[in-house]
Amino acid sequence: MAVRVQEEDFDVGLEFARFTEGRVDLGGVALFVGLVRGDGQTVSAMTLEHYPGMTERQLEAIEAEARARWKLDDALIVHRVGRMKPGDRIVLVMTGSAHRKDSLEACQFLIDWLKTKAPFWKFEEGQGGGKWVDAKESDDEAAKRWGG
Amino acid sequence: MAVRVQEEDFDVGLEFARFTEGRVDLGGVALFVGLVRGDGQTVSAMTLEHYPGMTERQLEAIEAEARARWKLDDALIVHRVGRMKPGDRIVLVMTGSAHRKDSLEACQFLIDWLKTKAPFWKFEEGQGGGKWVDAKESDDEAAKRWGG
Amino acid sequence: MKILYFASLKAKTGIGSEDVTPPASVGTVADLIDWLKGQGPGHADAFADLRLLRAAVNQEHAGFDAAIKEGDEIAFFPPVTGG
Amino acid sequence: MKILYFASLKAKTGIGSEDVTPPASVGTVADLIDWLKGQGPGHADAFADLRLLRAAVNQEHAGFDAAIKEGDEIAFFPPVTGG
Repeated sequence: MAVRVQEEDFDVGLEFARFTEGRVDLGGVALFVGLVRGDGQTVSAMTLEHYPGMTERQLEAIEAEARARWKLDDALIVHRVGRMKPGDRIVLVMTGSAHRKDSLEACQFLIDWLKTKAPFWKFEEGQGGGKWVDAKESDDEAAKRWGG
Repeated sequence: MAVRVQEEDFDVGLEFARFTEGRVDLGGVALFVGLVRGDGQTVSAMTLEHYPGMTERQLEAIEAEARARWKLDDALIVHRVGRMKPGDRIVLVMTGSAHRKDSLEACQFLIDWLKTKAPFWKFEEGQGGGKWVDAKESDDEAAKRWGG
Repeated sequence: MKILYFASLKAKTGIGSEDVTPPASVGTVADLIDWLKGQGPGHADAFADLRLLRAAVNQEHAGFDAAIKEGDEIAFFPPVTGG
Repeated sequence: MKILYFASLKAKTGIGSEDVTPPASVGTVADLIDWLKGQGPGHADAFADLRLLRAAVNQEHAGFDAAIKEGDEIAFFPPVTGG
């Protein structure tokens, strides 16, 4: 179980290899990778700001909640902060369980929760300058599924 | 969109890199990796047999079904056949979409469907010899969620 | 007509595939099963418990009432057990 | 009392953090907001629309009725927008 907030990029293959190395108890590993989306015109870059200290506390609380709800053998959250360009990786959630259902549901829960509860704020740069992005209601709806 | 049935192992990092290379339209990529589970005692190895020809047809049909139900920008299914040991990778499902909900739900749908509909049969070797594994009802239940 | 056997069905019949020419009265998968049962003890064993038998006609899952004809590829196997 | 501002709140106040000593009558987050509003035009702007304001007390999400005391770390920010 691990939580990391970092400016550097992460390597999906390397993280997966470390996560599963030498293990024979995992029947399924679910991963979600969030990427910066953009058509190159409306959004040229974005910057993620966070609340250092609170972010780590929140991520650890979220992970503990997932472990309480599902049978997880391991979980990893890596979240980047700082300036990123379209196509860049932002966040990695990885969950491993004996059974695929637990790993998949916990992965979905973690990313929904991350998007709606963790103290990250997105600043988007485009042709007309930059602006702080407003929260979307659809994200709140996704988290409500889990009673959050 | 691609479907592969192969004896060789696959590299999760390489598949992810190829899947996302040069793209800025993907907001989320969901992956599921199925692994051979075993405690080293009851199951020492397993062999997956399949129905060549029908397998590929089924996988392509399943993938088309996922594309019809969710907004997917890309999908990949890699399924191994042959003899595998505990800890080995068996199957990779990867789905990419502008929005995380589509990628996650489609990934879960594909792996549920794969486990219950695709013509794969598992032969397990253990201390007491080998046997063909019987189908589990819980897998059928998982597929029924999707009306399958 | 080409018959394929997979997994435990292959183990019981002892063969992976065979070319057969059933009588003209065999018009469905169920008819074919009845006829194959009489082809030897391995076949009789393979088709003893139909609850655990599944079939495909020309690489599509098919019920036992599915029509079959000369040239078809018919496969028999247990319920799939995934990866 | 340490006050932190994030995202658009930081842009509006023009500062990321400040140490303040509000009067003893300030006992809740709501009291603190009322008091901070009077600290300058940037602060007035930042706290003009409370529907888009969220707060944390000592790194935990908190309602505006949450009690605060000397030594606490109070953060103000818009609703989170994830990664």
